[in-house]
Amino acid sequence: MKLYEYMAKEVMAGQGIPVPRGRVATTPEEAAEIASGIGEVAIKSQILSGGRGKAGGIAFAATPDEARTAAKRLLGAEIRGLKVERVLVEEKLQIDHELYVSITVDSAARLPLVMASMHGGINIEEVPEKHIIKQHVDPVWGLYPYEGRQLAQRLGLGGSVAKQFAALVVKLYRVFADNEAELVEINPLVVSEGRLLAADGRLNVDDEALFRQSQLPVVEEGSALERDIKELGLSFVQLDGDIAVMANGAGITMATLDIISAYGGSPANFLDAGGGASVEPTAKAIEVLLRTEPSVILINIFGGITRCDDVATALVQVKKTRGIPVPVVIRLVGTNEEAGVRILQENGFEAYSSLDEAAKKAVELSRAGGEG
Amino acid sequence: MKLYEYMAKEVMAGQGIPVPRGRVATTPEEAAEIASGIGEVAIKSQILSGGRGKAGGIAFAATPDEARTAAKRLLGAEIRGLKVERVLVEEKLQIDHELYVSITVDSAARLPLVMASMHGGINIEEVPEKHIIKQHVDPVWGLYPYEGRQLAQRLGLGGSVAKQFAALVVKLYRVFADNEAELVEINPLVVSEGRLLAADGRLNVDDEALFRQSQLPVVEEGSALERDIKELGLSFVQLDGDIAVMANGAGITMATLDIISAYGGSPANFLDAGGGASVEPTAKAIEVLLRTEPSVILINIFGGITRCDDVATALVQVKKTRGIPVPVVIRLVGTNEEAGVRILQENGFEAYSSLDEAAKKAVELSRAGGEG
Amino acid sequence: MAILINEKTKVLVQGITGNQGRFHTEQMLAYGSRVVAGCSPGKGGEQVHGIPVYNTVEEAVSSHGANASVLFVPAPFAMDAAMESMAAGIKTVVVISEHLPLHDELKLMKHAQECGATVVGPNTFGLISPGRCKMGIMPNAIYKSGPVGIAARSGTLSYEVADSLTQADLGQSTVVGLGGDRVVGLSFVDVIRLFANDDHTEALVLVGEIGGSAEEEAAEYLKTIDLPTVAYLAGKSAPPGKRMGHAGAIIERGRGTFEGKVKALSQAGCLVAEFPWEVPQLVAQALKKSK
Amino acid sequence: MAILINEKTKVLVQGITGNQGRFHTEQMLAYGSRVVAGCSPGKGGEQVHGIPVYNTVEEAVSSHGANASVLFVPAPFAMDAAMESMAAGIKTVVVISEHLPLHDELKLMKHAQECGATVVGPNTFGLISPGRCKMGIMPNAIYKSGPVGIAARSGTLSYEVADSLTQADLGQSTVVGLGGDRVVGLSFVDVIRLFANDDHTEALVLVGEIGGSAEEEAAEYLKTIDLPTVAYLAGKSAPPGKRMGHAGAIIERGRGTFEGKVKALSQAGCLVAEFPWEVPQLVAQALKKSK
Repeated sequence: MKLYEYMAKEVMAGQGIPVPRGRVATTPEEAAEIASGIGEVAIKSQILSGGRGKAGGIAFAATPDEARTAAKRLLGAEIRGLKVERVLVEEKLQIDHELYVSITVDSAARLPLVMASMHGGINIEEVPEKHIIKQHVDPVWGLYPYEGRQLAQRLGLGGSVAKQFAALVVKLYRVFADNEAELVEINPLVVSEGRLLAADGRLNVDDEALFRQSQLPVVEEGSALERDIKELGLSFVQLDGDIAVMANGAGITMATLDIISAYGGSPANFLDAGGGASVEPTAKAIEVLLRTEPSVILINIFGGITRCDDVATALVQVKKTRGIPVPVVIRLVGTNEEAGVRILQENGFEAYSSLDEAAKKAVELSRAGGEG
Repeated sequence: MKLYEYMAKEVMAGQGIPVPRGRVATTPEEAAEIASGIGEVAIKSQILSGGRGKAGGIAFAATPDEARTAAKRLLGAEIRGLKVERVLVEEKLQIDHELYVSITVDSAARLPLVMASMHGGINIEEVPEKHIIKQHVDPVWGLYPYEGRQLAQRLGLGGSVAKQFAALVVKLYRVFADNEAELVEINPLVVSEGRLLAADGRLNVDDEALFRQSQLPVVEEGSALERDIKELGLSFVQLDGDIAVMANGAGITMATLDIISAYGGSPANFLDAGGGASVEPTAKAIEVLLRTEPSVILINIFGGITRCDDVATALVQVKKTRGIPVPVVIRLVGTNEEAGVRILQENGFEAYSSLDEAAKKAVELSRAGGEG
Repeated sequence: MAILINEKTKVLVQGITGNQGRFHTEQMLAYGSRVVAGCSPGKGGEQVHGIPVYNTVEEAVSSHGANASVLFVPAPFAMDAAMESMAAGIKTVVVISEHLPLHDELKLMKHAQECGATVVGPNTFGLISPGRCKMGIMPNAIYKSGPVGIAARSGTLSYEVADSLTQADLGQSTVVGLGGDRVVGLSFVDVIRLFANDDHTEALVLVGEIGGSAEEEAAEYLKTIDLPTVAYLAGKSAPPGKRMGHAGAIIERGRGTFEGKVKALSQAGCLVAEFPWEVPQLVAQALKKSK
Repeated sequence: MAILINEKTKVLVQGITGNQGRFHTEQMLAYGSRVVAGCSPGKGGEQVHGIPVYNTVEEAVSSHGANASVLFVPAPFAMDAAMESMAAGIKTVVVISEHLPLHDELKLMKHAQECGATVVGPNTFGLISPGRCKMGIMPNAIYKSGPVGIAARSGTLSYEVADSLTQADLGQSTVVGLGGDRVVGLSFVDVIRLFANDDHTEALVLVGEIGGSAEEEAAEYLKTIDLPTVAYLAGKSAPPGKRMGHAGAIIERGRGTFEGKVKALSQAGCLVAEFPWEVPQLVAQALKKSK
């Protein structure tokens, strides 16, 4: 779960990390009022995407009137394809230097990783490797103040800013650990008149830990369809094409999409029905496919724990109860394959045993559908 | 810092440990009111001492009226030498079984230690060793649920009580770790109609950690004199005798008391003036000695970092500014010994170099003072 | 002719009394795995398919000498269960459970390292040394003993590949599921190292996917050894920034792309299949070439 | 002719720019200790008595090969400083600082164990190998090189004992201050083991006190070795339940009493002095007997 900038900064401030003075606003009036208490302000669109500045999502205002006007322009606008519902109104900082600091998980080392750079303000991917300081952290001991001081030293910081940086990175690690984050990032981390402040903030929380991170605000992402389906416990991603795809397992589902694409087709979604699903959940998954309004449905089942007869039964059930208005191509092999194929045939479905052929057929049907 | 039972239980309950329903009362009326909301109650004197039951510090009441009467009797009374200022009024439990559980620090192993026994309700020292289950805990990893289950298993618990115990001991470890305790103890831990509850609770917090345990209530212990002196940053314990003692270092101070006792004297206090104290702190420490109204003062200085001339100067300063109405015996050796001895002699003090002789002299003077 | 587990492995099933635990215990027994005990707190004394159940792993180990554990324990309790098995001295811990919190996984791997234990998973289909021992949820019917080692990030896709190899009479030494999460106990490199030291493994199949850098690291390592390797990678058509089922399968800020992985593996001399059904012929080709 | 530190020890002073750090650095230099560097975050580049100061221990170690560290760091920061020195590879860490939180001490000792480092203290006067190296706050004048090892729980009392030994011409191999806290890095047993393996230590003096069980454990261990030992214990007249200055010096629920300790040590063949000034004659007696 990704938090909005203003939420991330709130969590950081709660841990003692300095952030610019400011507040979130949902109306131009509110923005003007906040600005009147601050002076010169930045007005920042709250969307779950980077690159807001370049896309015109950040404005500056010297007076409350200007703040009102800028907020009016931003609120409701679409920035990078996302609708702006809130703006963060905060003091405009004098920026003397921009640093970068983040903590994420290094899968290869299986350890938390602190990255810091004297070159902040741009995407870290654009900073040359030699300008990035990296430091693994022991996930049980956490990050100690001396490690913060070492990082400051390695960055080449001195004096009060070094001290502030060392203290800040210790606090940032606490934000990372306490909220079970996948990523915390401050970019830019600015030096403003001798003070170090988080001018921007990202906090992405591990979805699997949300059940015990109830102190966090809830942010919903994805399309309405994706969110609905998430509630069913299915793993679903909406795509742009017209061939609805369901398979049992993340890897095979991805592979199925790849094969469709290789044959010139275009998948409508990623839907992993999971391994070992019984009739009811499978039927629900098929109903989900229909909601994407595809021209064809491709179901790819390699039955291991999943039983082919269960999948066939589910498909027949959906057909009988609500009807399936588009052609269905189903590849069905493995456990109870014979029973499954029989059920399909008895109900007017054709079953494939070759994934290759099934995929080709689905692409062919989608072209026909597109033309018809 | 020791917390009162009701405070300890509050902290435990905050961590999810079940405790009996109840509240603390400072007046008989309050006690009656609390009882009226509960039914049959226990009324427990809140003092920082064990053995309250045997000393008559716990009463039972079936009605609010009885609760009022019992609270009236207990409030203001002295139990085990301590004045009762509050009583805890809580539901009287049906006790089916009494267990014991505590977490403390094992100095020898340098690890937290969980102790548990099926024989609770009495002082753990009276429980035979073979009936006590012990388990060290890794201070960095903490206590894991499986370790709680192992403890339950080793205690011979089964069914729901085993489950409750395993969960409880994990929570108790969190109380221990989060509050930086020296000791947490539940005795008895009772089984009441299938439920496990903390019928009593102790929580002693490490004094050195109080600066960062600001969520805890503040409990003051010791005599008014001890508390005053604690604020001066001195290590002081009031004793029953008449020879006031000051030395520089905990070990040598204890040894000085021992030597006085061996020669038949009786020390008035333990006062460690610390190593390396300069004139002002030493003068303050000497003034503290006068507050115990002793018949003699014995000062024992082995000057290492502590400079003998500083101690002599401090003594002379106290004599001049406020007067010292009792004889002072001072043993002074080590750094700047000559200068110190000269200052003493110039101001009418006799300096000893032998601790043996100084202690004998102090005891002799105390006898003379006692007789005079 | 196998890595990590074999006919001598004495298997403990943690979470044996749950639905998944019961079902897969039956399947593992049917396959011939030596399942010696189960563990389910509070269910000690029961039996599942004739296998005795204990409250603690400690007891299961001391009573039956279990030396490997497979976990069917719900995510919030899985880390604790894995810690318990390692504390009891078990050195091979297969965590089938999915949805483990990331920070639990980090601590778990740290503990495994301290204990000198191997964690397979989490979020894995397990591992199987065909004809010898199965610890996992893969179908019993599709494997056959032979010279091909398989390491896979995803389950069903590896079944597809294993089945096609078996159909082509290319048996497997061991098939290892690394797990689909960001942090897993075994990397491709770890598994390749084990296969490289196994006298009976003559060729290797890597079933990878987008996200992370496990394939790139594998490619680096493959350059240093002499083991014919074929790879199939899923996720070529996946959009960046979207999590494709597996927590590990996400292309972040230009890292972990399909193209990058294919390039790295190809440069290391690895044959990369475009379709899963091409794997057997590439394995045969690689085996021939190396002889 | 010494344990733990000697003339080759390269000493780092952590917290060198504070009052205590400055004063004792001067004293240690005057004694002849090889103080090579100091560390004080934010003070890097300064000098104290001619000794260069660094921001991090890492730099001090890489620039000067410091291999032992002595800490004069305020309690809230002391654990971090000790962790830093161990992370930088220092294996002997002397924590003079007092008032460390107990739970910090527990974690610190765990870390020391993981690093294979020896922590002396916290709340210790340090240690000295007379004529070779001093890392601590004890007076320079009272020691003399010789065959008697001293391990003490309290500072000034050990000065009293060391001074009386020196007066009696009984020099010391090393004098170790264990520290007055409940949890310290070295126990009597640890130090006795070191002395027992030191060819030049011929007799041992333990300066103990009430509280804890360190003396009782020492007694058990003394039974297994052959080293003449004399003990003096403070706290005979202390009331139970009161903390006598040291956090460790408290008689709790009948444990850690003076009588129990005297009994255990006497049964182990240790001579127990009633007064501190009796120690030299008992040492002489023990040495004579053992020859």
